[in-house]
Amino acid sequence: MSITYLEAIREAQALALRSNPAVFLYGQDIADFGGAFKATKNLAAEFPGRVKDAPISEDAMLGVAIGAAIEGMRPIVEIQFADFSSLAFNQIVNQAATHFWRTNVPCPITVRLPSGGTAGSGPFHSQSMEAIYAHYPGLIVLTPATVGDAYSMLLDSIDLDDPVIFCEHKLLYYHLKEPALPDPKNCLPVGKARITRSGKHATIVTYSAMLHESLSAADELLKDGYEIEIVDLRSIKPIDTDTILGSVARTGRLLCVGEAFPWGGVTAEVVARVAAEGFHLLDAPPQRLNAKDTPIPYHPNLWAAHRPTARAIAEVLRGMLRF
Amino acid sequence: MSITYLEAIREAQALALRSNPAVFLYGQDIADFGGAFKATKNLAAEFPGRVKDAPISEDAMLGVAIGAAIEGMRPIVEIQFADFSSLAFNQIVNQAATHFWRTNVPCPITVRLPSGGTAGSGPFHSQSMEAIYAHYPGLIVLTPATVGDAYSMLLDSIDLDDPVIFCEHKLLYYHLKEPALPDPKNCLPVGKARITRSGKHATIVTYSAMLHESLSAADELLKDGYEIEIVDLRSIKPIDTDTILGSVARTGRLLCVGEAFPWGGVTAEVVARVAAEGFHLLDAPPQRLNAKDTPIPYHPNLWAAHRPTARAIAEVLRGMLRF
Amino acid sequence: MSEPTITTPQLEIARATATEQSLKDLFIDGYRWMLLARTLEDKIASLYHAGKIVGGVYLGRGQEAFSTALGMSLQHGRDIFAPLIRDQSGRLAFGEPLLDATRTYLGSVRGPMRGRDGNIHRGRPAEGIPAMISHLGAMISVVTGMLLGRRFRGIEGQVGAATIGDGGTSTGAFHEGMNTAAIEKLPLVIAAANNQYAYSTPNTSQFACADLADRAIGYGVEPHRVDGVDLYECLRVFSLAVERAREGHGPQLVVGKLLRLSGHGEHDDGSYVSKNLKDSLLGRDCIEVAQQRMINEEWATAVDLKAWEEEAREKVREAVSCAQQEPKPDPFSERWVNLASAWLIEGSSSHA
Amino acid sequence: MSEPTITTPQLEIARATATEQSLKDLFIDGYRWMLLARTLEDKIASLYHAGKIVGGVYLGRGQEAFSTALGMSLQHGRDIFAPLIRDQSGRLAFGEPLLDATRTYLGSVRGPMRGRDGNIHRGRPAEGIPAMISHLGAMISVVTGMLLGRRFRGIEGQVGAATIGDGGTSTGAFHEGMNTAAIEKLPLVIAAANNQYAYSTPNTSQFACADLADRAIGYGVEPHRVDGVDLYECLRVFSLAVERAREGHGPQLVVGKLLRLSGHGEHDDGSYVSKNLKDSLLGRDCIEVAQQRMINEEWATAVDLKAWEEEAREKVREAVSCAQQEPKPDPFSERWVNLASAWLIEGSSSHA
Ligand SMILES: Cc1ncc(C[n+]2csc(CCOP(=O)(O)OP(=O)(O)O)c2C)c(N)n1
Ligand SMILES: Cc1ncc(C[n+]2csc(CCOP(=O)(O)OP(=O)(O)O)c2C)c(N)n1
Ligand SMILES: [Mg+2]
Ligand SMILES: [Mg+2]
Repeated sequence: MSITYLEAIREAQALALRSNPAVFLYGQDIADFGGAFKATKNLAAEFPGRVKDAPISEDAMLGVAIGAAIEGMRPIVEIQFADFSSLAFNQIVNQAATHFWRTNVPCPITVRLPSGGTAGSGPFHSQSMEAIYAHYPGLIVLTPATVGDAYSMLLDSIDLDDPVIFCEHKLLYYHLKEPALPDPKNCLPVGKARITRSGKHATIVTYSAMLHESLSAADELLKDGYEIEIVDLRSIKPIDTDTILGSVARTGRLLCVGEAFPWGGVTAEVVARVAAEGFHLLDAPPQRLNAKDTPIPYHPNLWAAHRPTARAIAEVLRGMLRF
Repeated sequence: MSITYLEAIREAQALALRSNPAVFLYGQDIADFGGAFKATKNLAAEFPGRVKDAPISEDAMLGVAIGAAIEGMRPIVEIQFADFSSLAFNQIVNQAATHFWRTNVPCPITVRLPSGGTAGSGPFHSQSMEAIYAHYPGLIVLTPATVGDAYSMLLDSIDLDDPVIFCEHKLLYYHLKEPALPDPKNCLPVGKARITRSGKHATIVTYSAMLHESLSAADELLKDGYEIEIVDLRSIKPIDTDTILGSVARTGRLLCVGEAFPWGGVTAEVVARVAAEGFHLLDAPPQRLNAKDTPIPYHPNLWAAHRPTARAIAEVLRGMLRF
Repeated sequence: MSEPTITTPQLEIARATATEQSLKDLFIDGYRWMLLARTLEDKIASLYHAGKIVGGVYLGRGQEAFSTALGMSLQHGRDIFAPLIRDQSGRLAFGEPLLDATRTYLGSVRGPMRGRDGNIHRGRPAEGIPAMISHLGAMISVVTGMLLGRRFRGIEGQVGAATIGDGGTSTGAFHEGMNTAAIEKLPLVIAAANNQYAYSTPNTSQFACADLADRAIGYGVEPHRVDGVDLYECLRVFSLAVERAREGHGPQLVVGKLLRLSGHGEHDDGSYVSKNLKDSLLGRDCIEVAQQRMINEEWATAVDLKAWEEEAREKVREAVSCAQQEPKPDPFSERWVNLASAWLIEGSSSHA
Repeated sequence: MSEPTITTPQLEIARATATEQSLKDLFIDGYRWMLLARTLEDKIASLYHAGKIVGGVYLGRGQEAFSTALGMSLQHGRDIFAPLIRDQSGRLAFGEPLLDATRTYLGSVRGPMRGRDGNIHRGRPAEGIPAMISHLGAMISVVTGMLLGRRFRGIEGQVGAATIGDGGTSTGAFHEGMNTAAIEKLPLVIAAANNQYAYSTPNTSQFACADLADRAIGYGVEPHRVDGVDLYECLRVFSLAVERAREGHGPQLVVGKLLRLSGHGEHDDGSYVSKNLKDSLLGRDCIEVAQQRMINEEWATAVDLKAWEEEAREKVREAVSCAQQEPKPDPFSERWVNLASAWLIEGSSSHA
């Protein structure tokens, strides 16, 4: 018995539908078809009328979700690919994100964004938009990297009274497996990072699919005798600065790894925080590793060179450890 | 005789229309009416047919500009307020930004974004979106803080073969004045920062309206005997890291000030770069000052507390200099 | 503060059973809402020009009949009314307290937006008045979602109305919102006030169809056309449209033709508005048209009109002076809390 | 590689002066483009299932008549053709080299997108074929802008066509783009292929109007309706629409009714497509319908048909084998340059 990251997402939605009558799902092709990635497979049959197909109208999809949330519902919106959320951008950052601040009426929506690169998907089906949304006040932005987190954090998202941007990584959907789902009661709460691997020579702060590249890189460095500590952010807004600083205090070295474009983004925010708040903890310059500053290439040869990989991470780490 | 920041923008557009038949202007209410801020006043009469009113269709406005650019034109689009560019977001980041990379055909558009806060304007007429656009590969993002820069950098934008996001600050439109316009030939090129004020005790890196708050703060600190160096970024994508590092090398202290929301953004990018590339130059933790992490408030009492001010900058500086 | 008495709509007007009496009452109530809105907005305008208003001022002059009729056709506490910038009179007719307006215009912290957002953005979503964002068209799908939410909760027979201008119909949000409501066959009424201009931009630069109501058929939506200057016609058409929506016939698009009788905002003199239009039937002042009808029909005397004017002035005076005496927002007592899940707000001050 | 001979459109077909001869020639050319596209796509599909294709595969099966007729009604080197994912045959008929397709599908660095973007996104904007982005609806305003750009440059009489699906009509971009083109009265032809589904979503969840062509009137756009399975009808209607656009009558909306004869992509078996629709007139295969007409009209013999099939197979074989032998993109020789102003690319490696 084992369960994938994608199945965890499906199970979380099933549980939410089962336990909370205010929950409904809205998205393109999610009803009978079960969604482009099958994240809602069979749910329309199990919960008739509560899993709704939407027209190709991302702006209206979000407006509808926001309106329903104002009326006390808890919609989960699936955007077919994160990249298409560019068309729902206005409703997300200007309507959903400001609603509670402006009116005191909460806007509990969960926006599922199938995110990140996969081979052959190209510039418009590969984007990681977490930093875009995290810039705006009023949104919570989650980036689960494990099967258990995909499950418990999606359940948390649905329970939260604020709009949550839930960035799922498509590369993890099918191949990432765990023996069973965790009991949500035993899971870390939203807003807490996890020390996935402890070490003493350097800290990698990362999230989503890059956690797994980082773990491989750490394996690699262990052969050279270096123990790398790895912090999985889990939530990028809010960021758990305390856990990061605690780790850097132990290791004195920080590499922040993200899959998004290099200008701005999570790695800049994390490095800037550590530089400002943990300057004295650092024994070497904090470093960043991001994707290259071009659109995400379609051909796998180019794509593999565009994103950070275990090998690239290991190389930067070696450079830092020589410092 | 004196000329305002807004007039400089108008004059740059007039000169471009005069000297390059490929230039045209497109935006809401910009023709006979001359634009919500009068940045195109009289231009429709002087250049008949080349200053066009657009319907309230920001997505199509950008699509039209991109199409015309593909055909060899050099459109300048005025978005009535930067905040409404959320509706043109997809065309900007996915169509314009990727076009040259994908097809080898350049996309020379200039998108003018009247940006930043003014008293009483509230959450939807006050935003600073530069960091959002800078995150995406393929865009150039400019943030002029002076009358001369507004003029020469807008002329540069129109000449560049790439899409430029031109962030004008509304607070500077009417009150910022210089005796005359510079000769563009004598101006700093795009991509270069300017040391607006030299000093030796700390460096402030800033841009746009915050340059002026920073200058006032520096005046304030001079009374205490501190000489603050101020770097005006001018261009936030690309960022002139060399000039920043050169300044930090002289002062050993960095404060980065921006008006945008605190998560991510220019201040994170600058601090992260300096921490990574100029760690050894720093005598104290690099600091950031941004707006508060809420939507921009409408009431002037709240607004004045939401954005960084000279007083707040001076306070942070004093803290840093005590270090 | 006493408001005009009838605040719930009287749908009878559109029915064969309508009596002269109820019709007259309804019309008079409508007129008094229009008058109250006009009086308020005249006052706000003069306060604006005296530098006493926080933020911009955008008025509904000339659009009171259209907006009022919509507000009166809906039931406060039951239906949804999503106003835009020209809907002061619709807000009042629907049931928004007059003080909500003066408090936000004058910057009282007791206004519904507490100084965080301003004037025309004010709303009370929990009471069926969503708080508009500036981005035109964006409220249509929100009202659609509110109606869908109610349907999920088993509530039927409640109508949601969203207003839009001629310019706003060019937004993608208008298209997506109306289409989605039509697919779901929701009781949405879209009130499109074609006041001939979007800011300075005339219809000819905004669309190329003969009549905006021609859009309806392409969405499977029922079209209605009305003389937006005539309160009587507006009441008739809106009560019909609301009734059609309530009875399950899906979205209704009501297009009113009229003219904005001021600048886009009080900073704008509207000098670009064509003289031909001003002199045309569209350029009539709906308040005067309503007065004329009441006089002609002998529903009111010149003395009544004077009394109602005095009454409106008095209410406005009261609401303005109340708001003026109230405290302004204070950045130190403001909590700066932007999440309902307050424990997730980052406490660290060094990056804020 | 020799392609079928006639690549420029013959507008005469819509005119009273059309002779049986030209009509026959045109039809046969159209058929051969359809056949070439179908043959190519069958090959690409089998390569996909053999794991030989880089990225996804989305086919135009069942839509060749509609797409081809549009491509043939336009003039390569003069007009603009903005295809979407089901327009392989329109691309060929318009004049896109067959090798552009095989090179992108097979990952050759010599394809027009050089490995940077894939398959259906390929284009040659400088030759009148914009390179689509995935976001549906987004190309309509781009083609509008290209036409506006040409008008600015004094070029008239050139037409731009953009294709869209039934699902794509729900996007705000479709609305804003068509409306803008109508305001500017530009020679834009929008070819909407209503293949009854958007991915798995049927028309009933996409719109509530009776016919998508009913949208046209609300934009001041001329509507055309056509049986999208019938090449003859498609040629007639598209040549008329293109001619109307070319002659200054503004945007044209051509809605074709047809059925997608495969899954949404080759990863999808399309099992949700209703059997009723498959068995209806919409479910006919346009290739067979065209063959039948040629046989009936005695425009071609069974021998001709066989020869054309062999010819198409040979061309596809050639183009596939050529592309297969070409080098793949190499990350080390790739310049990773995303700006035309290359000197503005940040050189610093530490943050990249
Ligand atoms: C999407 C968007 N773009 C631009 C604006 C700026 N703007 C505010 S009101 C207005 C004109 C609106 O015209 P119309 O919809 O006809 O309404 P009216 O003001 O005439 O009532 C514009 C362009 C906006 N609010 N939203
Ligand atoms: C704005 C946007 N949202 C979602 C998608 C994902 N998507 C790709 S194709 C497709 C279905 C398109 O249906 P239709 O427009 O009818 O074209 P067809 O595939 O039937 O030719 C969807 C939803 C997209 N490409 N763009
Ligand atoms: Mg208007
Ligand atoms: Mg379709």
